[in-house]
Amino acid sequence: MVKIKRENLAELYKLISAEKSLFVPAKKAGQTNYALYGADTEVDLDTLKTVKSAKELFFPQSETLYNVKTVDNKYTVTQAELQNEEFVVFGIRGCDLKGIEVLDKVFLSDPVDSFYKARRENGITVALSCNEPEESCFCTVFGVDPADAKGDITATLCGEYLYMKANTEKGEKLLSDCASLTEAADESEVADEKAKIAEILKKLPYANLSLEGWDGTVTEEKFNSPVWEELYKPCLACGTCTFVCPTCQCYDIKDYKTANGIQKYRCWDSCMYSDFTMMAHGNNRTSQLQRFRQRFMHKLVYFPANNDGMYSCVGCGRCVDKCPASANIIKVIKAFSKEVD
Amino acid sequence: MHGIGVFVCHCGSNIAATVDVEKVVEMAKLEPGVVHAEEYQYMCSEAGQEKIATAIREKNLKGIVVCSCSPRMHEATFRKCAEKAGINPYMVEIANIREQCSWIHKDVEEGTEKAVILTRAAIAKVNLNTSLVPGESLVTKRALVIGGGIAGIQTALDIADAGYEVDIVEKTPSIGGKMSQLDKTFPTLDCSACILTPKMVDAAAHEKITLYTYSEVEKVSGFVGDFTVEIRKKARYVNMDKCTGCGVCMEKCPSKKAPSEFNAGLNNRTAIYTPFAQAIPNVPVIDPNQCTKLKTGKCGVCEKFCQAGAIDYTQQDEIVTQKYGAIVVATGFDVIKLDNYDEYAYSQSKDVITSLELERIMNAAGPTKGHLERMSDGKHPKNIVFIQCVGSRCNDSKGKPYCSKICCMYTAKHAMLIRDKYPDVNVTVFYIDVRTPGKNFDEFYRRAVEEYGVNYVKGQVGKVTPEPDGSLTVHGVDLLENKQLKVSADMVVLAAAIEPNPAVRKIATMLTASIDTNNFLTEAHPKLRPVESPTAGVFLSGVCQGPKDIPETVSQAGAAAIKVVGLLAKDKLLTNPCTAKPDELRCNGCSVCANVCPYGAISYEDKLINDHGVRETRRVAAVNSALCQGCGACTVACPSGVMDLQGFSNRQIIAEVDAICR
Amino acid sequence: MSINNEEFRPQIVAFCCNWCSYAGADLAGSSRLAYPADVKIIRVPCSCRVNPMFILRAFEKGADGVIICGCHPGDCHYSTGNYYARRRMTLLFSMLDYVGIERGRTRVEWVSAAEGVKFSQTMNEFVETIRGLGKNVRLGDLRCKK
Amino acid sequence: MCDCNCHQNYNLDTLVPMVGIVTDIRQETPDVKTFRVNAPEGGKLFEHKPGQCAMVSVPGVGEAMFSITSSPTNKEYQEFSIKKCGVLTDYLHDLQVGDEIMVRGPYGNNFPVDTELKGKNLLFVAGGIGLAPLRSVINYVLDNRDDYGTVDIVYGSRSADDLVQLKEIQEVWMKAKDTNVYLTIDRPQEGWDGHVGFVPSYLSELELSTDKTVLVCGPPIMIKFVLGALTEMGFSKEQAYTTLELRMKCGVGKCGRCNIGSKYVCKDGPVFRCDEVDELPNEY
Amino acid sequence: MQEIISRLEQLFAEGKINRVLGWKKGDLAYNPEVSYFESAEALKDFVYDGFCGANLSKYMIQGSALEGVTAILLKPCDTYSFNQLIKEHRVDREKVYIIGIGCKGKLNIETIKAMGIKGITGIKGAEIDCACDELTVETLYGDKKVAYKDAMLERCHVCKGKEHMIYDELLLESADTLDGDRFAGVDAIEALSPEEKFEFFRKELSKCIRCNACRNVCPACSCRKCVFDSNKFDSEQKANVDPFNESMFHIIRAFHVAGRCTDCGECSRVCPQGIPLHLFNRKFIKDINEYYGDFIAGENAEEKGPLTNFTLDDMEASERR
Repeated sequence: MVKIKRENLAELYKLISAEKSLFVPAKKAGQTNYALYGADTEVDLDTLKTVKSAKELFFPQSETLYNVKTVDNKYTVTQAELQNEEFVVFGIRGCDLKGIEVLDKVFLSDPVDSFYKARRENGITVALSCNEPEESCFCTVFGVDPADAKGDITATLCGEYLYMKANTEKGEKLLSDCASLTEAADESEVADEKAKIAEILKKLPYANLSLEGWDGTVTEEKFNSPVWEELYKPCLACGTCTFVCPTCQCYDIKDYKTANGIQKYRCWDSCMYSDFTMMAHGNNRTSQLQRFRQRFMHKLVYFPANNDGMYSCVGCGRCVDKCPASANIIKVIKAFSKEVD
Repeated sequence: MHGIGVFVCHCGSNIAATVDVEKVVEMAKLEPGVVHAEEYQYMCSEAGQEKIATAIREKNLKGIVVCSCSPRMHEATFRKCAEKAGINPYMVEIANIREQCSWIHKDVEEGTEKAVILTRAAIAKVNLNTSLVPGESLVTKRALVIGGGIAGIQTALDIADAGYEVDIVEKTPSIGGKMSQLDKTFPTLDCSACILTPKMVDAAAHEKITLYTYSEVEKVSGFVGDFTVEIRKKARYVNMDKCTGCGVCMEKCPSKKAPSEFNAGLNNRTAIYTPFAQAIPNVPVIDPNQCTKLKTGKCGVCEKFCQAGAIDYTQQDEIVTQKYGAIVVATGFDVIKLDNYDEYAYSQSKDVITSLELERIMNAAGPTKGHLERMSDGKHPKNIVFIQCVGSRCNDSKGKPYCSKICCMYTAKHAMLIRDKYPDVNVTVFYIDVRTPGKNFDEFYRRAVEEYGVNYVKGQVGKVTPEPDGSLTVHGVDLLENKQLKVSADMVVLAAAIEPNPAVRKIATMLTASIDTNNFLTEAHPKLRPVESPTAGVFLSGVCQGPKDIPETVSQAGAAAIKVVGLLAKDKLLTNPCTAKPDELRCNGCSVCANVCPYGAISYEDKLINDHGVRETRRVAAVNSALCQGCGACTVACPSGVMDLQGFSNRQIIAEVDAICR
Repeated sequence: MSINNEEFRPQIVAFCCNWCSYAGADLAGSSRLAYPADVKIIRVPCSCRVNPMFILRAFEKGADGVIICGCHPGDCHYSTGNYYARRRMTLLFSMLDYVGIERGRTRVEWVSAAEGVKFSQTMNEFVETIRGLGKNVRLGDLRCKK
Repeated sequence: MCDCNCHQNYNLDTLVPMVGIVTDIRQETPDVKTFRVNAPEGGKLFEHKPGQCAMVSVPGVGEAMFSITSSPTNKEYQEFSIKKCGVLTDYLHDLQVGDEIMVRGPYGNNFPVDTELKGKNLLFVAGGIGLAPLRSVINYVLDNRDDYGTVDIVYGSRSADDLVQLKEIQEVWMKAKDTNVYLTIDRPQEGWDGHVGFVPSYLSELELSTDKTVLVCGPPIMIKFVLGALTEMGFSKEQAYTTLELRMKCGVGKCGRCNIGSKYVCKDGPVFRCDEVDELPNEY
Repeated sequence: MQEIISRLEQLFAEGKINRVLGWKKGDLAYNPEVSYFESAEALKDFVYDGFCGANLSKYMIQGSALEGVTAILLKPCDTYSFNQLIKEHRVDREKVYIIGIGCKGKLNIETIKAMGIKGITGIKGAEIDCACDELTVETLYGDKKVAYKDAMLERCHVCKGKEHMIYDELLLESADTLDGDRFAGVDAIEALSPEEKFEFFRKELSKCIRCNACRNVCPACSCRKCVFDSNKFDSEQKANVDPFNESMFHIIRAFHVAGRCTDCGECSRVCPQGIPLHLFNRKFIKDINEYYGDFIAGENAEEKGPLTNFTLDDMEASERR
């Protein structure tokens, strides 16, 4: 374990960004999102949750898949280049890290998504502990320890220092590259901070949220429940929850007409959108109730069914913060536990 | 769409001189969907059209692009050609590579590049064309002629003689127009009234003609074959059925201060009046601005004297609504206001007059009973100066840029008549050019100069100054002698420019007929469709379209009439299929489209909609395609793009934009 | 810079109403009144057919200037179309100014069927303005040039 | 995990298509055409199994999933029977021989021709364009005739003009060993002397023995009634296979569109045993 | 609040209404959700406090399809939207019973959080019956005091007034909250150079994630299918792939609601990235007022909107400021 003075972090960013692309939580026009580090980046480690999760660094909101040139009615297809250089994601929180685990299940399962895989292989994550968890956080429910997030490097802010510990070879390598700026430290130096965080976690309003009754085997019971009828009503059918969610991975593949042909790109899509499943001859989810249900059933039932019980929710609480209609996964889980009572 | 044919026209050298047509063909072939491209000398020729038809049949083309002149020129030609060859006529697009390319660019490379892009845009559009089928609409077998001058009368007579009902709307109390004010006509010098009045009588007597005098068109709606027009019959205050036309009322009327319109304001008329003795109908009107009874409630002299009891002070304007299949505009002209021509002292001296005023002075029914007199003192003038092109052929904003066309000839006529009747009078004419293209025109002018000794001076007049002795000094130049001239005159006659009757603006707006910068109505094609307005069902007759003399007016009137007759002879018309069409599946029923529709073509209905398996009754827009004229206002008002315009669809225009900006 | 500007060939889209301005453009053509080939005309039935989407699309795809031509107010073939167009374009263009698009890149001009001269003059002027402004970099989609 | 072989002969991502050449077009019915597709260098674009699908696209027009109608035993080309019903299919119908399209796949699972179906008596039930996926299996079975028991094919459509692959049915299938073909059309039609009536009722009339494994494909409403008829006849749900069709985009079970319950139709389907279908939430 | 509940219970009892469209208590101090209350009993979860900012008007599009009469609670500013929806035939006036409720300014949790307040476990002072002008925010990290005014939504600082434009009955008093200039933000941008304007909007719009919350919450954006979801203009787009998409979406969205937007401020309220979207709508409102005379969308349900209207002597585009 090494440490670096907080005031020297700028030096660290410079050092890393000189070699690799460095993504940091950056404040722009009042909001914090991940951004490529540059000279005028306002790094923001205080904001707990970036608006968009770190998902976008591995599965960008839009990315080109391939280009087709059309000349004289003949096509030439060129696949977009895969990520082939290492990059660093600095300040990723435990929940987002868990989100990436969820995405791995999707994109790294057969057939492997090479675009995602290339990013995963080249991405180095520096995970940052959450010193001040917020009321909407419930990551502990999904087994995340926000005080000790296992990225390639685990970082903890404590007092005047940022402590870093490598968990992987990639992490080791990065730390050794930065050795000129760091000094040795002992694990015990962060113990108090971790204990403090653990105490706060216990006090969070959602700390005791129970997932009892949710697993891959309850499709029929949950699917047919009348509870949805009530729950979906406020939903505006926007995609906020989906787009801020670290695990939502639905996408659309679209054409863009360029001067010489077509650029095929994929972009995030939302199962909350009314045209998500629309096709020429019908739509298998015609009501918002169905679409709302699909999102939560997928996260809490279908996904665990296919992935050894792993939920497709990490308890980051972004939907709690951001849903314009205040409908969120907590309300869904609670509504069902109420029904059980 | 797959299966597009491209046909590039050389238009002789009109296109081929600045556009490398072979290159255009070659580039077109590379475009997606294009399976055939060729070029030819004249695509619009029989042989060119045959090439198109052959390719359509042999290559099984679904749509074609013709790269040629403006679609305003030959779109219809190529549509017909396509239809004959078996594809829908609306699967044709024109790339305008002549008017908008070869004719304005000199550089071949530049011209070719642009032609290629324009072709590409047309291909992109035709890609999204769909077959359209015109609807049918019935034709109301009745025509409206707006304006009761010689143009209107002749048009009405010709239409009526062909057996169709015609209404003439004339805003003054009598038909007859400007021609009725004229004394003699050139170049034959026959009496204007003698040849006009029989036509006026014929019109009044014709069983197929209805006259609405002292009336104005208030509102026009509908479209070719089915116009609905509201006509305001202004209150005459004289019952037309009762009036015998005896004229006692006019003799007795104590209010005699209104300037006589007929006599060009040279003398006065009574408040109750007919414009002139031969007026048709011979029923007077009461001028409400002059009548003491109507203004103050006192007087009532005319009512007292009217034996027939025809006077009715309570009469109100009346709105008549009538349906027409065709409308002819024959609103004629006015002499321009001379406010801008102070240098000629028109407003300062009563002896500076316009030619139309001279016309009244020379006329036996005029203010001077036909005697040539100065309006200031009634003296017989010895020296008369005519000044030509007052306000015509003017480059500045004072006057009109065009030639008024009739002035040279009527001035020659006036000069000749004066010299003939009063050989003691010296006549001098200042002119820029003397324009005499017309049958017997030049001979006429030469007689004026050679036989009648009219003094023609080529040159302009800078100023006319009234002298204390009542005479006028004309300061001019003689360009041939290259010297300044000062001519003393007793009377100066200005050949003032003519302009379209100011009322035409309002009428054109109502008819949605277009107007040029000088307020002359625009013809559908300056050469090939000179009597039709671009608005279907609206025709042009007389000076409202451009300056012309009486014989030209009469022949144009006949031409307009035959166009009307040709239209009215049809029982049904095909309507423009490029109309708005809503996508019911996505319509919100918000009414925003109906709010902007100028034709009231959009209505709403509650309809059972099957939206991808969900059935519900929704309020959706419906377009009456017979009423829709295809302007597209609704398509932009509709935020969700549900309303689209067939033939100019959103995606078609977007495709054109894409192709151009590629 | 000036050399660059001379080489710069702007892309200009002109939407012309069928009844007045398109005819005006034809008249400019038949009168051989030249204007730069950078101007490409799209025929629409009426200026009120021009959807803001079309204008933004043109900019998206790389147009440097967009001009809308219609009948003079009062002369619309459909009587009221250009009045609606006038309001729409005034507001849209005002919004484009507001988000920082150079004001000169958009224009509305009323050109009658008889105004071939005006058409050609307008286009010459407009192209000149756009050449002065240079390439449109603020409102284009970078993907288009690929 | 998916046992498909997407792009095994191809080193790009599974989402990136290959260019295919249309080498033959047959007009089957007024609105169905069968397209033969080859790789530009000749031969097949990829190997597939009966029942699998592929994404066919035209750049800038659209992309959609179609079942591969030719049998894997055909070593020269692949075929797609495509009904005209939208922008993409309209465009495809305008294509001419020699034109290019783009194809990616194959995707999804397949009828278990080498496992469960082996040695069984087979009953194929198809309606309209629904014959397309079954044709692949039928020809596979006929080409490996000895591996399977009897073959019965019940095929119906709206009218005689809407029967696809009629030539092959008459010239190959009807003449094949131990194979019975039953054709029917919905309404009587001049010149048609065969059976008239809907497929489910015809099926009931045929009184076939229940020792068969059934493969059903057609419009959802037909499938529903066929399954009803089969149950009445004494078949169990486990004996029947069908294919589901939903909006698919990626084809690899990731984009989320065709997700029903814990299944992704594009990856875990399109072939399902009918009892599996029953277990899915009612959203297909 | 009890006053509202009692009245609603009464309406249920009288059989005048079949359900209530209102707000239900959230599970945190600040997240009440929109809810239909189908019976008087269900009203036990009803809440109306400073965080009930949501404009319920748009929910009545769906509500109009339900059986019977729905009582809807509308704040003064919401009634403009409702009128506009009536004008556009999107809601059925017959099926709704409008209770105009008073408002003393609505709170924005994002504003509170932006003050650096984290871990909020409770908020006191947001109740509608509370006359206090200060909020007590209880957090995991200690209590914080915030002036009520400082926590208000932007739109409340430029409040349109206490009058309801349409209602069947009124309940509760409203407070004056207007203390800002509605067009100050627009003026400030207009004063910038084109480069600065561009920079400003680039920065703000680059945050947009195209979640469509602004569109879906907007009572004027009631299209069945938005142009950005349809192929009508070949403009279907789901993500801001290019900076152009961001501008395009927001310009067109604002244009489509120009003359119809009541400036209810919901777009800015719901934006997860805090983009001041009202600046687009207000620009159009300001221009419309300036160029075509003052117009307030939703003031009544009859007047023609400025973009479906004209005068013969409207100014030319070239005369714009």
